[in-house]
Amino acid sequence: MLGKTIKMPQETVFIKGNHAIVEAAIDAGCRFYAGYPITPQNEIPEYMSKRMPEAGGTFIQAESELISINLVFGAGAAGARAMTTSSSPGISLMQEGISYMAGCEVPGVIVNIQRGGPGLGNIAPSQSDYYQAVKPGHGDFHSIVLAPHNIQEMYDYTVKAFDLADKYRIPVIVLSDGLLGQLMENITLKKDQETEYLDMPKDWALTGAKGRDGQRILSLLMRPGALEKHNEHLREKHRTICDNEIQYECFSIDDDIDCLIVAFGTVARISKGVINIAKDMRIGLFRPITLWPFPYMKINELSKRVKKVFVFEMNYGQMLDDVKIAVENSDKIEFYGRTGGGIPTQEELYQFIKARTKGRGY
Amino acid sequence: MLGKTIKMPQETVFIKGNHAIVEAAIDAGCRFYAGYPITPQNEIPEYMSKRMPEAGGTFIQAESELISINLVFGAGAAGARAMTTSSSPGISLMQEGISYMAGCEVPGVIVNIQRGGPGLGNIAPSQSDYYQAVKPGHGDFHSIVLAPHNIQEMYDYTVKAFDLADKYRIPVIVLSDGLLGQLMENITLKKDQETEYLDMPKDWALTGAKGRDGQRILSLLMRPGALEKHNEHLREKHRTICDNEIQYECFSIDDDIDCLIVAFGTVARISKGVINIAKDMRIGLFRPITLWPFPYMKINELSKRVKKVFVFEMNYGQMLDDVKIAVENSDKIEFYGRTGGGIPTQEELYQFIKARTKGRGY
Amino acid sequence: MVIEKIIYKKPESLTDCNFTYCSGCGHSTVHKLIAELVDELGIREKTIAVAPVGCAVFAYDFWNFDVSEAPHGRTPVVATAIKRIHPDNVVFSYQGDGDLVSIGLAEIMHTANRGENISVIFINNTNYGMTGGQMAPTTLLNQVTTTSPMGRNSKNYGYPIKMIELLVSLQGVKYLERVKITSPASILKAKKAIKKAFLNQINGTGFSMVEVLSACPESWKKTPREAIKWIDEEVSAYYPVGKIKDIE
Amino acid sequence: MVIEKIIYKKPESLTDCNFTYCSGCGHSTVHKLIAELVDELGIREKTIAVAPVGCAVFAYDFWNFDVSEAPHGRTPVVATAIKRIHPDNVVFSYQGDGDLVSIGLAEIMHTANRGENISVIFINNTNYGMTGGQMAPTTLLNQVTTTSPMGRNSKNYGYPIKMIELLVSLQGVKYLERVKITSPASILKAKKAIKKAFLNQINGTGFSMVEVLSACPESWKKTPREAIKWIDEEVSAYYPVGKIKDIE
Amino acid sequence: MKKGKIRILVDRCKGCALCIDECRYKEIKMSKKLNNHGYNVPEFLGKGQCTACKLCSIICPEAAIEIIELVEVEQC
Amino acid sequence: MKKGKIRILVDRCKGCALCIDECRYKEIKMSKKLNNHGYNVPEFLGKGQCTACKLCSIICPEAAIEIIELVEVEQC
Amino acid sequence: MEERIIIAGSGGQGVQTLGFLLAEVGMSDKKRVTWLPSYGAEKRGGFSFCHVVISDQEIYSPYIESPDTLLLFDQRALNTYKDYVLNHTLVIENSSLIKEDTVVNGKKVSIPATDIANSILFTQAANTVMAGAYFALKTIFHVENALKVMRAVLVKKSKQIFEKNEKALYQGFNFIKENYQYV
Amino acid sequence: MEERIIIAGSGGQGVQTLGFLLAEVGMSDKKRVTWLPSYGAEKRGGFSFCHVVISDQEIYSPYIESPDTLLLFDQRALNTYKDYVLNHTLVIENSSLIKEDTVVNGKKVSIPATDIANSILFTQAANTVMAGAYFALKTIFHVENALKVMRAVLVKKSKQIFEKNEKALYQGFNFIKENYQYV
Ligand SMILES: Cc1ncc(C[n+]2csc(CCOP(=O)(O)OP(=O)(O)O)c2C)c(N)n1
Ligand SMILES: Cc1ncc(C[n+]2csc(CCOP(=O)(O)OP(=O)(O)O)c2C)c(N)n1
Ligand code: SF4
Ligand code: SF4
Ligand code: SF4
Ligand code: SF4
Ligand code: SF4
Ligand code: SF4
Ligand SMILES: [Mg+2]
Ligand SMILES: [Mg+2]
Repeated sequence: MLGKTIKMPQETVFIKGNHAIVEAAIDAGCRFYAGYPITPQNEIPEYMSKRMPEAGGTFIQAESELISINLVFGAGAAGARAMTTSSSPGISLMQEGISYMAGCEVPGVIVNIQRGGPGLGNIAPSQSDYYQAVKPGHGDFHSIVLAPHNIQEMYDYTVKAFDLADKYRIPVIVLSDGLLGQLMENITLKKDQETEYLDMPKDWALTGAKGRDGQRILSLLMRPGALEKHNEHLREKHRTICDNEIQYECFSIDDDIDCLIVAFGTVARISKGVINIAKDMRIGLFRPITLWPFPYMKINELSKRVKKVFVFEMNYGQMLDDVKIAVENSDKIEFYGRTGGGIPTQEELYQFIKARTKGRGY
Repeated sequence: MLGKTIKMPQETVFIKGNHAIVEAAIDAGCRFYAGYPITPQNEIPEYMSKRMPEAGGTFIQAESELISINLVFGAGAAGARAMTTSSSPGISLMQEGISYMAGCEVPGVIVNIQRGGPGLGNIAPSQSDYYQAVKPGHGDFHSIVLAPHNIQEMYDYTVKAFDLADKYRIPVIVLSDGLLGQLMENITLKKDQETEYLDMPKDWALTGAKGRDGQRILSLLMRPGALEKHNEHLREKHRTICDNEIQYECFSIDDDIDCLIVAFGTVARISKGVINIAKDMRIGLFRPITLWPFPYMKINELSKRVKKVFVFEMNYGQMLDDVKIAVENSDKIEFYGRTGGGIPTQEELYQFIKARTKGRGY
Repeated sequence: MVIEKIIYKKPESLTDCNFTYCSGCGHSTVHKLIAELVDELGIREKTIAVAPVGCAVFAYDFWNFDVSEAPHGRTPVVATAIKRIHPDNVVFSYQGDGDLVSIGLAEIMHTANRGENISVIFINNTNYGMTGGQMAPTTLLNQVTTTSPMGRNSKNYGYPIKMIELLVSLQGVKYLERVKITSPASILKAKKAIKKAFLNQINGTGFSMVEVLSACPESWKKTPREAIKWIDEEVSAYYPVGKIKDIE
Repeated sequence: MVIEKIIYKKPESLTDCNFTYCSGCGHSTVHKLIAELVDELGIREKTIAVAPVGCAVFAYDFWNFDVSEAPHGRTPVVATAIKRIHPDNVVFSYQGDGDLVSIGLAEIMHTANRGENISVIFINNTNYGMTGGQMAPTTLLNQVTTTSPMGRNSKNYGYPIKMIELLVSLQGVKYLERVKITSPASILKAKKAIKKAFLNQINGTGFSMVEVLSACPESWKKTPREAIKWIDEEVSAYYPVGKIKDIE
Repeated sequence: MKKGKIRILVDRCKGCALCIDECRYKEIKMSKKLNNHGYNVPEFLGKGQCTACKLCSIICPEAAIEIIELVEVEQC
Repeated sequence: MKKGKIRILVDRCKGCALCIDECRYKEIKMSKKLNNHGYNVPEFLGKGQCTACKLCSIICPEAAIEIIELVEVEQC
Repeated sequence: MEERIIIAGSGGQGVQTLGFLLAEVGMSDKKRVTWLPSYGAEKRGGFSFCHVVISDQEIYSPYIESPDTLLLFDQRALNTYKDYVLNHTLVIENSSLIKEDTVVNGKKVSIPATDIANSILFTQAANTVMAGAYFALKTIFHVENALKVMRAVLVKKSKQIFEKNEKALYQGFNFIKENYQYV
Repeated sequence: MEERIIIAGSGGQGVQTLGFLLAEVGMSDKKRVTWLPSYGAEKRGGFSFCHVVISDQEIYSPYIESPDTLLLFDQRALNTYKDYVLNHTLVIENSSLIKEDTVVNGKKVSIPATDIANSILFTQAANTVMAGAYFALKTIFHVENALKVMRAVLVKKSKQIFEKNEKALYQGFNFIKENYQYV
């Protein structure tokens, strides 16, 4: 079978992004997976159908994305580490369920291998689900959103997603795309690693009321003020996460850069290539890894040191909103986006920077 | 029956917000409605079940929100003016369908009588679906979002929603809330009014290929570059809408205001009351009526003239993102939000302004 | 000497919170029966219920065992996952007819078809009680509701769905019975049916569902007595009670 | 003298675009049959099809009459609305087994139960063709797919759903027939069944569905010939062909 | 015939009156009392005819009726 | 017995070979030709045995076979 | 003139109907009016309230935090709203169902509305009794106006019901006139 | 060293397999490697391509816009990618299926890969013939290395298939050595 993982010496493997997600989940102690086919993430349920039974866990091929997300809700409520995966239209169908998970504080991991939209769109890579990941469905809530940019990170951040989900009792979204899902690359697996929060006791989980009163997983709070109080609790949690969990990468950012690129995921990777070829310009890349919580402060700080802030995305400017919030001076911001599955090339980004800086790199 | 509309002299009626939506739809020529019960919008399908057959149209009680939105998709594709209504969790379930409508350029009206979330939340009024209305589901698209703040506008902007939907072949969301849905107020109906675009020819609609080749309603564009081209077309349309359709109200904004309140819907109404009692301060209210397209420029301009910009919402700061984008100087912005169904009172908003301006109103 | 022996009292598996359902509501009766059974089977410490969105969403206030919420209609899906994670617990979904037959139709059918080893208690009161008495797929022909002001007509809304008859052909389904709760005798039968659904699960037999024809005096605009009479005369005429499938 | 009379050629209701389905794919055959029928009934100018998400999403490239897309599984819902708006047109949904039996199960059942006057052409190829051959609710027991590498087992995934048998009890449903397309004779029968579904709609009879057992040589990893044989020997053994319901 | 009596948990009762219909000895009757939730509640008459047959408690939706059997025991 | 011939629309054909099995007169045979889409296509042999029975076109998924009846007419 | 009224009690006591009546009376007087019910839970005997604003000018917030008038039907209503009472607030309480009165501010008036309604053998009319009391206390509207509105609505249903309500209205009105001098 | 390769043709021609082989050869040489397939449509005989990058350093963009090498299997592939050819690009084209060659830039090499494969009675091996040509032209890898990788994979399946592929590989290799001097 093409795209089959190849084991390499020294615990490294040549592996497809979608397969790395599977291995990560299993290594992180996930023993419950539910998913429904959709390109370009089909390798995940396919490979899971083999790997999960081997690992002694439950694989359910859900009959829809609604069933997927609600299986994850139930498994999470029962205390298990659970995951589902899909791609853009399927993720839209999960919006109600994700809001319930957030409201009920049920942990779980949702992987989105984004494709072109709107509607059925196409199956090419895209980043146009930034909005629905970061500014989510009904109610005041947030999921933690992690954006890997290579296959090693597809693995690492999927592992981390489970830890964060349990630590904060929150849904965690791994926001990837079709390119990273399909790409094969060498990575290092950390087989059977102990994740930090794997053995965290979950007294809130439903396991049967042994020696105690019954307990509940719920989000309905009808008594006056009760829901607001609950939301304040959620907000406190959100603040803690903002204080502690922001992650990003600074690439080639030194004291005398003129331009800053802000990009995540696949486009961040391509942007590194741009910096690599743009020897004539002093450009740094700021790559948010957590899209929520978003590193506003760091971007704000960096933006003051440069003449231009370039935002590159595979959409029409969704993260752009957050960069605008972070950057005080909107005149500095230049946006370039490809959409509908278009992948920006190093060359076109390079030319764009050149054009917007009169060739001087700023 | 309580809450029944009372006819008044001079074409005015004392009417419930939810009923005004129904009358507006019928007056705007909507002859297809599908909806599923959910509090606090139940009066809409209930009243529709009576009014729509009277008007000779189709009322379908959908068996779910997925069915609702897809019935609207089908009716819209067939060239009809069609509407569905729901409240927050139900709207989350429509995210895929709305993305399809946008992708396929099928017009239609979606009314959201928002309630508290996340999850099941409660049935009290809320504005915490701003995100999913304005920064929507998968793919690069926008719906036009209209935010009425009284019952007259519930009527007027529902009528307008149908016009905008047809004019631009786009989904239009009327973003209201449980308070406005339940509230009764005197308004003027414009019975059987001619809406501007009611008779607009719809050659793109599916009516049978009489004397022509078959035509398609679709959003799948697999050929390389085709989806990106389509998205560029959508973006052009978005730009036209941004240029032509922004609506807002300036209330009590004169040359020497010190503070600007930015608020929409119910909270804007309460903010007017605040201004009314805050005789000791010079405050104006800017009320976006179109939440998408958002009046960034106007807010930017006004913000330069004041010392403080207060953003008030019934959520934890969702429109706040857009105000931050609009306002250059983030230090000016002060946010106060109630959530989970909490309604801010005039008094608490007044006190908040006072506290943040050391009692001076700025 | 005469001593007083209490031979019936409120079951242990009920909390001290009074039911908040309307007077004469069938949910109360079924909640009570379930609590009695959980006591009798001694499974309070391993029972996990999944409450629906519907009037019975408040079930978690009343049962003193573990209860999860579920998004509207997804109730059996949440129950499936919990059971798969805790196969030794007793997991049941409790669902109204809006939840189970309308928005959750796909979910119940797929759960049944997968033959999940859970019990489903299905409360059919022929309308959406919680949202104010709208028409459901189970509403009888000509029944007036807030969204069928002229009575349900088959031309626009089809015929009331008989869920049990629909599920019967699925091989994964092991036990189906329809009961009513209009008299002490029928209540005892209902209890027996629910017990069987629980025992099936405990014995690993597989998917079991009991449909309870249940009064909603509030939406029906009837007194509790009239409501019960209407079930005996009209509702159970369309939805015949009895055991429809039983595979050991 | 001998003159040449063309007695069969590509129907007018097909565009000049070649089918892009795999060699031996059942979708091609059924597309062709539908186009022939639309020609024969003279309804090209009033036919509106709703294409599914699935391999047949591309149907709109091939039929020269109006076609709408629909979100995955919501196909009959879109068809319902179109029919309600244009009651004099001929509206049909065309759906795969993933679309109709899996994600769209609630939609097809509610549409059928409402007795919508549309025709449904249901292409059962026992897997998700478009996404690469995963297991569907219709996949046969022991059938190997990309998500059932050891073959489908009933313990975890239940039994293949017989859609026709499931719909038969709904009163709103007027006509149900299962056909195959493995030989000229069976193809002619299939054509007759689809014609009947169209005529039922034209005559206002109501909801009609034809299930076509259809080859997916690509996912089955079979040649077209082997695929047809497998349908004759295995698939139709589980899914018996024939008219199951016919109410005038 | 067993002898018994019942105790109505007044604040659980919702006055549905179903228990009244069920008692063939007419040992339960609607009273004029309102409970804390505003429901008109029935009362047990205690005419001595109650057989602890439980029918009233079985029909009671609210689990609001306790059944007490009065057991004659030898004094010792 | 009618007489006929067929015309294979080579670029619609996908070489599934089902038509070959169907012709009881073996008038169709796989050729060595590849069409523009790379499919190996069959050819009509024209042995004069074709009866225009249409079976090949009925089984053809691609609507790639045209059937032509050869009708004898009186010269006039 | 702006009159902001909160009415509170339990489902079934006629709280919403009373609010609606006041709104209609306001309208019949060509005022602007808003009526905001609580919704969703009252049918289960739960807490029920509504906010009515009657005004000469545009009504900004239909949601009331500082009521001019509070009409309280039972103990729970009083407990919930006692902190809303400001110095200028008029509190009309149904003393039949309110036993512990902890309200300190405002102008307070007690009327045994349920008992009065029972005395005319029409328990459901407690709300009309309260209405009568309101019209006796707040002179912005004429009680006759209210009667006209009630007639228009109720007579359609049943003359008898209208007459009972009329009686209840006047008994409430007169109770105040007789027992409270300062009005 | 960074070698960026695009391979293109139609589903069924072994485009993905060839890319995968090159990636494996790169890895066996301890390089960093990325392999990016096209996905979704190729099984329907559609357009098929893949991007392979082999490098000593971190690979930034796995998506290739300026290929070092283009391996083109048929006319459609050539038409699609002709504008990607830069001066330094090596184009290897399957002349059995490419008739109109409009490529102007780059270094171009033609090999009748399908015909060669047919000649050893194994049409499917056209991709291995192309591989042989590639190894003859780009000296960063040894053809023996490729053989080793192929053996590891194919021998498991069938010795015969491996041997046919070995033959195809060398025929491709030798065709270049014999026909192109400048290599
Ligand atoms: C997605 C979604 N849609 C709609 C609702 C509103 N809703 C709440 S309960 C209910 C119906 C309840 O009816 P049923 O299941 O029959 O329960 P009953 O109250 O009759 O016991 C509905 C439609 C919701 N909460 N979520
Ligand atoms: C919401 C959503 N989920 C999943 C998909 C991916 N998807 C596309 S086609 C398909 C299944 C097609 O199977 P079937 O309906 O049997 O049609 P076939 O291709 O077999 O004819 C799926 C799951 C999608 N496009 N949208
Ligand atoms: S509305 Fe009906 S189902 Fe709900 S609590 Fe009341 S009687 Fe019971
Ligand atoms: S994958 Fe299967 S269903 Fe899809 S086109 Fe190919 S043969 Fe037909
Ligand atoms: S136990 Fe039996 S006899 Fe006694 S009160 Fe109840 S119903 Fe009557
Ligand atoms: S049956 Fe129970 S709830 Fe009903 S009146 Fe009797 S005691 Fe009260
Ligand atoms: S028409 Fe009949 S006889 Fe002629 S080629 Fe076709 S199958 Fe053979
Ligand atoms: S049946 Fe049609 S597609 Fe198949 S080989 Fe014959 S002509 Fe070609
Ligand atoms: Mg119900
Ligand atoms: Mg299929």
